[in-house]
Amino acid sequence: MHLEPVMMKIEEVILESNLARSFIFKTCSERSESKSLEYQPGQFIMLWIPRLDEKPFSISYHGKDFFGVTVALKGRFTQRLHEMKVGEWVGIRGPFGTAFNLNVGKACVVGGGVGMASLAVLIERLEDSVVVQGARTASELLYRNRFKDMLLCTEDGSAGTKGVPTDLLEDLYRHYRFDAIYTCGPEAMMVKVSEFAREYNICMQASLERYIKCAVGVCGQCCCNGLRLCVEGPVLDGGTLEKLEDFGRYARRGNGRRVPIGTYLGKKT
Amino acid sequence: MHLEPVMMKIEEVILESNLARSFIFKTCSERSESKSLEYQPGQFIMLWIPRLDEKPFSISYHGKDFFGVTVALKGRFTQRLHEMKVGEWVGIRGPFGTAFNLNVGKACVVGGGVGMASLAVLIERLEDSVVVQGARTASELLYRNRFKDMLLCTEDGSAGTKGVPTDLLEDLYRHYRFDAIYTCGPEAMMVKVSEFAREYNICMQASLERYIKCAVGVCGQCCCNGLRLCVEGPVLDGGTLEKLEDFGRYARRGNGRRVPIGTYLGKKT
Amino acid sequence: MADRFASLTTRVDLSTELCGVRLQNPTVLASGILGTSKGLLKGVALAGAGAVTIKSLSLEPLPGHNNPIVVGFEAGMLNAVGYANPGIKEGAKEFSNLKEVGVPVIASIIGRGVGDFMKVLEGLWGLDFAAVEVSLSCPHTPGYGMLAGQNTPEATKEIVSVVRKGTELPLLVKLSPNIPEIGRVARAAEEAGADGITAVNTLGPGMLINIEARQPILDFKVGGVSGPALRPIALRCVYDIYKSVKIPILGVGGISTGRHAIEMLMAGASAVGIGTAVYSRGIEVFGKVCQEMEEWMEINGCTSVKELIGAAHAP
Amino acid sequence: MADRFASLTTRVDLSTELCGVRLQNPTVLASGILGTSKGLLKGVALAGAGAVTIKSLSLEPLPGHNNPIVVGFEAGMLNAVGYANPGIKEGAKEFSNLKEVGVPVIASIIGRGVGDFMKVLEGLWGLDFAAVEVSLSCPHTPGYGMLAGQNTPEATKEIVSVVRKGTELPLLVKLSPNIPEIGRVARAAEEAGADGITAVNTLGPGMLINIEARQPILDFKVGGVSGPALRPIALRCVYDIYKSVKIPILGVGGISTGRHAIEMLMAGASAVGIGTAVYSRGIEVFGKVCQEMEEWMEINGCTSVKELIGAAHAP
Ligand SMILES: Cc1cc2nc3c(=O)[nH]c(=O)nc-3n(C[C@H](O)[C@H](O)[C@H](O)COP(=O)(O)OP(=O)(O)OC[C@H]3O[C@@H](n4cnc5c(N)ncnc54)[C@H](O)[C@@H]3O)c2cc1C
Ligand SMILES: Cc1cc2nc3c(=O)[nH]c(=O)nc-3n(C[C@H](O)[C@H](O)[C@H](O)COP(=O)(O)OP(=O)(O)OC[C@H]3O[C@@H](n4cnc5c(N)ncnc54)[C@H](O)[C@@H]3O)c2cc1C
Ligand SMILES: Cc1cc2nc3c(=O)[nH]c(=O)nc-3n(C[C@H](O)[C@H](O)[C@H](O)COP(=O)(O)O)c2cc1C
Ligand SMILES: Cc1cc2nc3c(=O)[nH]c(=O)nc-3n(C[C@H](O)[C@H](O)[C@H](O)COP(=O)(O)O)c2cc1C
Ligand code: FES
Ligand code: FES
Repeated sequence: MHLEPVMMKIEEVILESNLARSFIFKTCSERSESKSLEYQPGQFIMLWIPRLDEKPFSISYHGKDFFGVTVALKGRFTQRLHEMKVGEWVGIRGPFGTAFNLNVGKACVVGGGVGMASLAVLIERLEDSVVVQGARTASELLYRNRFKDMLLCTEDGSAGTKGVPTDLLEDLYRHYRFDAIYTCGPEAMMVKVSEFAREYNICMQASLERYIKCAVGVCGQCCCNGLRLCVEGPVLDGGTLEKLEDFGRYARRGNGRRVPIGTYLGKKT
Repeated sequence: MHLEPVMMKIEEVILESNLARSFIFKTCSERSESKSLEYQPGQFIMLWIPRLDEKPFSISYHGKDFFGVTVALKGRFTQRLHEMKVGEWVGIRGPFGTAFNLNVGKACVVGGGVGMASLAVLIERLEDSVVVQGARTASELLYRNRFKDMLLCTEDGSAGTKGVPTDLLEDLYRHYRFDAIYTCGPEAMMVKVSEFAREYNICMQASLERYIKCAVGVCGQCCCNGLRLCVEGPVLDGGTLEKLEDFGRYARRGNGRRVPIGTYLGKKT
Repeated sequence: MADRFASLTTRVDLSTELCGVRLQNPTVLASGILGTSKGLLKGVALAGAGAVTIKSLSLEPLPGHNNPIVVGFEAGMLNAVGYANPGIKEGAKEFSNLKEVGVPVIASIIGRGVGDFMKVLEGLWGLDFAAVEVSLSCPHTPGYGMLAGQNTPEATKEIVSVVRKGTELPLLVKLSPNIPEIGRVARAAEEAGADGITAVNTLGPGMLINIEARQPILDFKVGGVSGPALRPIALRCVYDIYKSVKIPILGVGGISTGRHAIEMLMAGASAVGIGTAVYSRGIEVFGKVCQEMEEWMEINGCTSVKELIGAAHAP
Repeated sequence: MADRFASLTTRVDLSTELCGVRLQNPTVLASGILGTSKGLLKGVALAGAGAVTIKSLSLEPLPGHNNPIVVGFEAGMLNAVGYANPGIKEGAKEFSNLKEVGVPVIASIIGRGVGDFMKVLEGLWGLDFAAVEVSLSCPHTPGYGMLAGQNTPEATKEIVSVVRKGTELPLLVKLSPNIPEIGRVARAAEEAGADGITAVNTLGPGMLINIEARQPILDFKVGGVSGPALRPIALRCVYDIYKSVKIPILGVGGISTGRHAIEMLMAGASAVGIGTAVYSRGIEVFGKVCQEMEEWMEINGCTSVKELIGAAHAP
């Protein structure tokens, strides 16, 4: 029953955008306990800052001897993380949760905001895909150098198409005839993606966000109706989402209170 | 850390002598937890009668799907065991302790009294051996049908040679020129055997008896100077015995008191 | 699952009764594990539990402690969830129409004092709970349980005798394993009108330190011990309580196999709670434990769970 | 062994001090494990222990409980040895010329009351013990420890203040983990003149039942829990005691690796006792734990054990 954080050293900090930084860790460092990380795209880890808190983040970089997370500035925890420098230590446990199913032909990946973080390694592993990223404004776009072919849209039109990624879906489908859609981003966007997928009968998978505590399926905090987001999620397929009452509607705060999803975001308890 | 008794059914009771009975257990029975017993000749098990006590006994029968112990009547525990019938249950844990080293050429096996029990399976496994058993009187001899070639001696001359087995050692050696001696029986007899072996420079191994409690090397009860009889013993080689001050001299009662070996036998605490 | 239902047609009867509540089998989801939503309770019922307990509800919402709230070690788990819950008002919304769950649902409630308890009980009125469990034993939430001294015989008697008047449902009182004379606490609860005892809550508290961080791992520093480490302590508690009271016992602590469940029944429990094993064996643990119990009972010629209850006390 | 001595030449200093007694390394054989003969103590010293404790001695011989006196489970061990020992007179014979052991030897003593303790102390006069450990905390021997109420703050104070006068050796008081406010008990011992605290004795007691036999496995039915299950409880106790007293702590409970030992030091211990791990890792556990500590300290740039003591309390 091993479920302890392992302290790891920040090896590199990447300024990804106005809001987001990536933190890179080495998995073969002498001192680290976890000699390598068994990870599949879509899974997340818990990142611990001793005497502050421990929060979930998707793995956004992954190689034989390193991995990384991309963190958007939100509140107390992400603020402190953003202040951390190369050589400082944080605790890692995981990875946890379900992964994206990679056995598809042509794929379309739709990311919004920092949701791109959970899609990044997936994109690297997919053989044939078209990627579209949406953000509020150009300075918040992620990984522009990492994925050169990525289509972009911004709400203010400062880069790429003006609008949201879902506006492009029909055109893209006519053009690429993809077999599957992967998505992560604001839940309203993911609802639209799933409606589109249902209409066109395309398989789809989405990575959801809910308030995570234990990450191992015991505390019940992350539940979405009868599912635990940390075990049965965060990646769910279209069929499951269709039956999931809470999807796009409700989320639970840290005390377990179920609130409309609009009022969930940005509130702590 | 599994160290619990497993309840097993007595499948057969063999009346071995006036004083001793054997109890046979099946190791592949559906109900038993221990599907087979990993055992080497010389090792012992702990036999538990719930709400009475738990005591050490050598394994005296061993096959692919069964094993057995031979128990001499001594006191409260062995009395109750002797009253038990086929179909009744006892608890078994083990086997524990060291085993006889079987890599020898010609062997001589010297057993006294119920010490024969710990030598019986050894005898079956040795390729080339001469066996001599001593007892007080004919009716106390063990395994006469099991080992047809066995040499016998009794103190009262009621069977075999009159005397003790060690009287025969010189003759036997001249005749068989064995490379090793194995012995188990009264400690005074084993002391003589070890002296003989030293004189003739023959390797020798003896199985000792000390008061056993935990059988797993933690309680310190069974210690013989710096050795734990339940872990470093019960089988010890001649070289070790030579340096063992207590051998033939002292034993510890159930409360740990070190007493001359003569006063140890037959006293409980 | 298929297996499990198939075997229900055999001659082994797994059903049992806990303070008048009939259970199809003796496995019960322990409080605080997964019991946050009706949906999760349904899932656990489908996985084979005989009954389920909700995560403890307090009068007002509680945020709980910061993360990490759980940490594992080689012999079990520590938790310091700190009773995070949305409070009784929200809880009552969540747990409406409990018939849908398919098995009896036990309400777990906590309070800083009898006033709290009575108001929480009021909040449960009209809901379909089969019983109420009053938890007096959490070792890691200031103001509640052990940290409010609710686990002594005196406090137990005082609280239970009032709370008793607040509900007509069967009343279980959940005790802490940290009090050596647990039989006395159980007797105090019985005398005050409890219909059953839930034994036990988590042990300790305990602590684990990350030596690289040079810090306790749990943000609250200490947490209650559950899982394998707790098992022999829970068994001894149930054994002692069985000798001390006549009311039935829900035995909880470290159970993860059919053998463990039978052991707990033999110590004196009428049903067994399962918590941490949801982590080690998955939600399927309920069905698996039932199947393992059935197998053992068949081999050992046992036809009913009732034969097992208290069997280790035979003279 | 060769490895161990080789590494002593590196820059890591494992030595520590426990109430004025210098130890080459912080590992100490816990009382009741193997401490029955001088020969065994020598063996443990050779295996790398920094100090050793004898099995507790009482005034009169004690037969102990019937077998089984130990039983293992998935998370540790229960024991109900029942303080089997030959009494102080025989003990004094056994433990003469202790210099031969090669490392400091701690006498562990028990008594039904202060009278017993004083006479046992008298029996130790003239022997080469480095310190005396007074055990007030056994959970399974009628007349002694917990079963005689010796583990409360009041009883501890009373016993220790008398016993203090009976010896000039450094005096350690061994406490039970079963009292949640262990810090108070430690303070009572300190105020009464103790030079150090040994924390902790076994937990519980607990029980295990063999379901085929339908009986508790230990003949005494219940026994103290040691090994992995005890580890987080022991750590919390040491952490609490470190905050409550100024005298040094010998931390005991579930330690079986170098990481565990370091964790215990960080919680506040000046040295660590090892008992049950002698079963799981063999007598070699002392040398192995030292080697693992050294390796960790080298990698983490730690040159001395003293830097680790209490490190988890940093503000
Ligand atoms: C599976 C999963 C993967 C995630 N991956 C990423 C990622 O790759 N990059 C990234 O920047 N963010 C990710 N997040 C969100 C991230 O966990 C939160 O942004 C972070 O916890 C905010 O903490 P804070 O103290 O800075 O903000 P707070 O002020 O505490 O909270 C701001 C908002 O963050 C969310 N949040 C806070 N605590 C948690 C929690 N324990 N669990 C889930 N959400 C929480 C809530 O929506 C809250 O309203 C992920 C969340 C989940 C569930
Ligand atoms: C390794 C080993 C193997 C043994 N193998 C056999 C065997 O195959 N057959 C056999 O008949 N006997 C064997 N014995 C001896 C057997 O354990 C005792 O005869 C038995 O425990 C007596 O119990 P009791 O209650 O009947 O007698 P008691 O009246 O209790 O004691 C009689 C004598 O038996 C010995 N004894 C009692 N308890 C123990 C104990 N816990 N451990 C060791 N000795 C004890 C003492 O010498 C004591 O004086 C073995 C002993 C050991 C140590
Ligand atoms: C994560 C977690 C949360 C818990 N929350 C509660 C709770 O809210 N109320 C309660 O009475 N017990 C709570 N408990 C205690 C369990 O109900 C149970 O008594 C204990 O864990 C022992 O059982 P186990 O070993 O099967 O887990 C919690 C236990 C865990 C592990
Ligand atoms: C078999 C056994 C015998 C023990 N006997 C004693 C004893 O005589 N006196 C004592 O103070 N503690 C005794 N203890 C307690 C240990 O000294 C120690 O405090 C406890 O086992 C916790 O440490 P561990 O987990 O490393 O075993 C005994 C423990 C065991 C397992
Ligand atoms: S976060 Fe605890 S169950 Fe998912
Ligand atoms: S019998 Fe306990 S150490 Fe050998």
